[in-house]
Amino acid sequence: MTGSQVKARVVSVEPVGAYFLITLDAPAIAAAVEPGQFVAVAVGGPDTAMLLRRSFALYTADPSTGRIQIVVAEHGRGTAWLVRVGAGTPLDVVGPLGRPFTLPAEPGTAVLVAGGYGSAPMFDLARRLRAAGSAVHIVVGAGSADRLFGIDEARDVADSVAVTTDDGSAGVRGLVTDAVPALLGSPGATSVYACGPMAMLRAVGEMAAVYDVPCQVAVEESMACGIGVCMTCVLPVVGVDGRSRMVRSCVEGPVFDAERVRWKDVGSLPADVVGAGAMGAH
Amino acid sequence: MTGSQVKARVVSVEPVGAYFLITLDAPAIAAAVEPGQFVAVAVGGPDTAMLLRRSFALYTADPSTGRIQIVVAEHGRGTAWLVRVGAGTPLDVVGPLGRPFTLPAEPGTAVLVAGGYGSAPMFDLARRLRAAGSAVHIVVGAGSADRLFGIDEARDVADSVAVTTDDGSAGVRGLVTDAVPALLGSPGATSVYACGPMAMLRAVGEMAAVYDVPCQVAVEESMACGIGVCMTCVLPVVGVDGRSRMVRSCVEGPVFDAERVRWKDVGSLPADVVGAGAMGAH
Amino acid sequence: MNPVTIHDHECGIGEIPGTHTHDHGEAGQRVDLATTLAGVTLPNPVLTASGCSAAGRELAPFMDVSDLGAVVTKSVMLRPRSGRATPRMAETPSGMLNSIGLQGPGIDAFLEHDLPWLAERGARAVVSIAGGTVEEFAELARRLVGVPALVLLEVNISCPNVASRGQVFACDPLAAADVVRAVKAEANGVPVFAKLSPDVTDIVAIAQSCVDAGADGLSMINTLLGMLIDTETMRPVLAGVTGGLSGPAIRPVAVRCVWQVHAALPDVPILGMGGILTGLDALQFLLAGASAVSVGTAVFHDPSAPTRVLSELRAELTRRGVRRLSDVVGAAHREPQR
Amino acid sequence: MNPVTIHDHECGIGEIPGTHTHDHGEAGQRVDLATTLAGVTLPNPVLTASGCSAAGRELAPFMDVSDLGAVVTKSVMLRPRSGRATPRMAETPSGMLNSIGLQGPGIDAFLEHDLPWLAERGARAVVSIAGGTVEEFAELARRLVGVPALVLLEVNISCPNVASRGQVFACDPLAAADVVRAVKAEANGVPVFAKLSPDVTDIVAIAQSCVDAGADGLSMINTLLGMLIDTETMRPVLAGVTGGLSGPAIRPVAVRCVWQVHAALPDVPILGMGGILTGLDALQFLLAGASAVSVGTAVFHDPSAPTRVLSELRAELTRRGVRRLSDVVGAAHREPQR
Ligand SMILES: Cc1cc2nc3c(=O)[nH]c(=O)nc-3n(C[C@H](O)[C@H](O)[C@H](O)COP(=O)(O)OP(=O)(O)OC[C@H]3O[C@@H](n4cnc5c(N)ncnc54)[C@H](O)[C@@H]3O)c2cc1C
Ligand SMILES: Cc1cc2nc3c(=O)[nH]c(=O)nc-3n(C[C@H](O)[C@H](O)[C@H](O)COP(=O)(O)OP(=O)(O)OC[C@H]3O[C@@H](n4cnc5c(N)ncnc54)[C@H](O)[C@@H]3O)c2cc1C
Ligand SMILES: Cc1cc2nc3c(=O)[nH]c(=O)nc-3n(C[C@H](O)[C@H](O)[C@H](O)COP(=O)(O)O)c2cc1C
Ligand SMILES: Cc1cc2nc3c(=O)[nH]c(=O)nc-3n(C[C@H](O)[C@H](O)[C@H](O)COP(=O)(O)O)c2cc1C
Ligand code: FES
Ligand code: FES
Repeated sequence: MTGSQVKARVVSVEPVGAYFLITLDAPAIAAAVEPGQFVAVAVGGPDTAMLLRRSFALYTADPSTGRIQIVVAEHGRGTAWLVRVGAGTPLDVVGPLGRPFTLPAEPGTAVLVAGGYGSAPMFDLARRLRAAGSAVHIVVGAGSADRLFGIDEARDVADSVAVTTDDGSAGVRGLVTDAVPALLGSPGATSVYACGPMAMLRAVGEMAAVYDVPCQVAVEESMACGIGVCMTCVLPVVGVDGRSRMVRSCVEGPVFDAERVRWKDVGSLPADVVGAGAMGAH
Repeated sequence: MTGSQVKARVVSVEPVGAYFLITLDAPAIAAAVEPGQFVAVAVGGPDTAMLLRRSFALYTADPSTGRIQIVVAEHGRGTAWLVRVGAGTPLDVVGPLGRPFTLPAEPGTAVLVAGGYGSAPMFDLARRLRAAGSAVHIVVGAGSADRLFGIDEARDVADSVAVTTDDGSAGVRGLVTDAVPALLGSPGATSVYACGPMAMLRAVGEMAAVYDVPCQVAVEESMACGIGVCMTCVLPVVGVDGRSRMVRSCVEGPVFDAERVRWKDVGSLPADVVGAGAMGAH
Repeated sequence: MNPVTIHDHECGIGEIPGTHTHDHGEAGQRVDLATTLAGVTLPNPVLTASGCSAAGRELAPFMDVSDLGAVVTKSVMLRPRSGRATPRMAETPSGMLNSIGLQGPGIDAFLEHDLPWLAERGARAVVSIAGGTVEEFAELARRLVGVPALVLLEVNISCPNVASRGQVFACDPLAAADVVRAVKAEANGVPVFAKLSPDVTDIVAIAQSCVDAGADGLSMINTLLGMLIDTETMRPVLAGVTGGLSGPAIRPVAVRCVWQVHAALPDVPILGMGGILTGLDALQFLLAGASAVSVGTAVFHDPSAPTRVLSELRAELTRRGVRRLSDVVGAAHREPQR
Repeated sequence: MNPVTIHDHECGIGEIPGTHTHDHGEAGQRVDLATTLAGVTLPNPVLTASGCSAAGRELAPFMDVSDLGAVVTKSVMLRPRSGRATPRMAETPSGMLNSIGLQGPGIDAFLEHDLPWLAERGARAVVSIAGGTVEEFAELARRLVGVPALVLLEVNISCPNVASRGQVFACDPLAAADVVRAVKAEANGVPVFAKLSPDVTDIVAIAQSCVDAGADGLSMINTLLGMLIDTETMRPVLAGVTGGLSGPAIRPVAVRCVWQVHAALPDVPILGMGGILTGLDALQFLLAGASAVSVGTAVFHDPSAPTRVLSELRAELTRRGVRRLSDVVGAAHREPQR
């Protein structure tokens, strides 16, 4: 599950709408990626005050060229550095990390829901689903048109593509989740995959539950290590034994079955989580 | 004395032997430089872990183009960053700082002694001395030929140039100080100026004292602020009243009369320094 | 849920109206930055830090020091002091160590040369005093009360106590209280702030002890004791062996100290410091409970840091629609309104 | 005279033969890195740090953990523990804050799943134990003694003492001694190291107290208490409000603690840690008096940090012509030979 650590040369950094598409030379990583996995990138260069790696979902990974691509939104200091890094710079990258999306045992109809840069892992997933015989419907939403990533590619890899924006600057005005129930209901979706903000994942998961369709979500929790040693990236997840645990999203996720995530308890400590009782004492 | 703080665009960084010649666009600084003054440069870029500025003697300052130049030896982390900075990068530079060399009241014969990148401030000084009617003899020494800076230019601005290297790879094999006594003695030097390592400054100062020639030296103490507020850059200097004080080399130097510096006490706290008695108590 | 609300920015889903405070408020009215420290009103809450701006004069090329809340002068002692041998400083990750040893001209020269310069410019001076004995502190207070420019006394109790085998006053609640009491007895109404060291097991206990002894407020934090070893010479880098660690590296410790003391003593004004580089850093201290802040080591990185921090703070508060500085002081202790 | 000898490099004037140690020694013979901690000989002095490498298994893709001096496992408690709510971490300048709350599977699962994995690989385990009462610590020691892989017990006394209204054991010499004594009584010859907190007025006093109670050695330092306030939400970032500060930011404090304790108790072995990122950082701790080091937060920055630090350390010692590791341990306390 845990990947290798490489010095990946930056091939290019290209603005794509509000995002930056970063292409890296990383054969060891490109060789073994499955959709939903991510990389952890050291930022800031030598003598930086930024100690922690930043995580990014893998958008593409091509074993033949040895290249990988990530889609980066400039957010804080680390991404500000990353989107300005010059071609040729060696980046310290660890990956591929995390549990990927799993394909259904039987072909069927898959609905892929993505918010903002959350579409990054969806294209490869769509291709694999189609290769395995599933029909694929993609819903992509964002705040505005410049925050939609890969609409054209979505059309290539999916049977249908629905687009929403909050401000109506592209596709239908509204939330990405507005477009989901229709897809779940009528043609009879057999699986749902979602990547995007937590609130969206939760909403999609709840919809899928209503229609009784299995739903996998890729969550995005703050991660200090990305490799499972620090315990910072946890969220409460129900195990197969029915008991809830604080589970590491970097190694046991980032992909979870939506129905197992205790959405409303994320960011709190439910009393029935295994070991919560031991917290009271000290 | 204390200069201005500017965002100086990097015009170019060129390797020159073992050094790097860095040219900056800094009109506010270029307007007012005197030889021996320095600049303090913030290093490491945004989110760097390096908090303190690095100091560099001004090599050239051209009020007409608004450009200044410094000669940088790669030493530790800060200079490693600086010599790799891309053209166009805005550097935060404070300067000109410090007390410059003072020209003699009367024209005479000046001997300029430089070690390594210590030659940087000497060319402008030589020009000004000659413009004021003095004869100028330059002695430049370094460990090896690649650490001699500006020999050709020295020939342009001086009446004579002597070159030494430790390894004999250029000029005479030996220490720069080997070449000094001859110049002090026979033609009757009337002033000595030196810039380079502390051991060299001390040796030159002692030779000048033997020949009773006034000698100014530009010292290089570790500086946290460069503007006189932190008290880190001090050395024991005898004042006009004959009493020694721990004196800030950033604002009261870096140029000092050699005879006033208590060379053998640099790095210690002589008991007769003003206020040393108060240290014992706590 | 997450520490940062990136999700809201990325695709607008689940966005809660009004959470994007940083996009609004540009048109907000000007925030009133005036702050009060134990009855002393300062035009704004950004001060220099003792020992990091000398007595203000060297900052003149970079700012008008009267624009600052006040200038906190380098701790002055009775007699002139040479300070320690060099090296006196070393850079560390996001910080620095110093071991100056309180070099200074002594109170006479300070009164003759330094304070008048500040007074002439209409600047406010917080004078930091340091002594090796309780009596020295008292004597310094006596000499200072009534001089122009002085608005507040900061008592640097983070210096070694001669009577107590060099243990630092600030590390002992009783010794700290003795100094505060003695200074307070001489202060004649000038507010007295005790400057605390973070190198203690229980900073709240020291704070309480100083307040009980009459301190009108608390400055915190002084530097942390640290050291660096030169791996080439295999010896300590600093001539003084250990030194004080300052700069952004210590900011989380400083914010925690302010938070703890404000939680325990909410009515005691705090001058907060430790690693402030930006207006947002200053805001952290205010939110934790400081009524004003000192900008120290940042001056070495950027000589115009104090005024830059001030204008950044003004902009940030304006963006948030804050009207009065006092509205944010200690606000992180309160449950959010929304 | 200067903290750095750049002059010598720049023009070779005044160069003293033999001072350029860093240019020689490339051809030096291989340094013997073996180190002894209270009778336990480790093949080299580079260990992981408790809580920063789980129980070693996750490092397998990046190194062979048996190459390390030892793996220090995350502090284990008697019962499974959920840890705190998120956010549990925040980045700070050259450091980070964490407030995990000792999440872990409890001693049963640890003995069943974690230690055997290390034992199978021939790795040495330093097991860190934590409890809320003295009896819990003793019980953990009882459970651990004699299990394969275990070479040393590290007692994490930086956790809150249930009996003492949450005050941390490590901040009270008596409570710290009680824990050490109880663990020692069960340890049956396994060396016991007490892990100290830097958040105390006098770390030497705590160290002395632990040694008097039977500690065979000391691990230092644990994290410093810090906090961060989110200037957008105006609330503490961490769900636990305060957290532990680690990383290079705290290195000068850690080196100082090791230095002070080694100066006072030169015969007590020290496992040093706090902000080690490179081999030279590790060397600083050895020179200050540590016989071995733990690499903690650096693993988050670079998962191969422990083995990288080890090879960098080997190279640096070789370059200096050092034959045996013990030659540099505490060397910064001795006047240089030359
Ligand atoms: C599994 C995973 C996949 C991700 N995929 C992508 C992607 O494909 N494209 C993309 O643009 N971003 C992605 N992110 C989010 C990305 O990691 C953050 O935007 C980035 O860490 C922010 O760093 P910063 O230095 O700019 O922000 P700062 O706010 O300065 O970061 C400070 C600290 O907070 C953490 N942090 C801040 N925001 C987030 C966040 N949203 N999620 C997790 N940690 C955060 C940082 O990692 C850092 O440790 C992903 C995150 C995770 C966990
Ligand atoms: C007045 C003055 C003029 C100088 N002129 C020049 C010049 O023209 N060309 C040039 O190459 N160098 C010059 N130096 C030296 C230059 O400042 C140092 O080489 C540089 O600071 C080293 O920084 P670093 O980050 O590479 O080294 P590091 O060792 O990583 O620096 C760590 C800290 O030590 C300080 N430091 C290290 N070496 C020196 C040193 N030799 N002098 C002062 N501080 C030091 C740094 O400023 C920094 O604060 C001058 C120094 C002074 C004080
Ligand atoms: C070089 C230097 C000298 C200092 N001198 C004093 C002093 O004389 N008196 C004092 O109370 N604090 C002194 N301090 C501590 C600062 O005032 C401040 O409390 C500390 O540095 C933390 O703030 P900062 O991180 O913003 O610098 C000094 C700090 C530095 C770096
Ligand atoms: C995320 C995290 C978890 C930690 N957990 C523990 C722990 O369980 N037990 C312990 O003794 N120390 C724990 N520590 C402290 C480290 O072992 C170490 O003492 C400290 O972080 C300083 O070293 P560093 O700067 O190399 O990380 C933890 C540190 C971090 C960052
Ligand atoms: S990020 Fe460290 S355990 Fe998941
Ligand atoms: S460098 Fe700060 S006073 Fe000279």
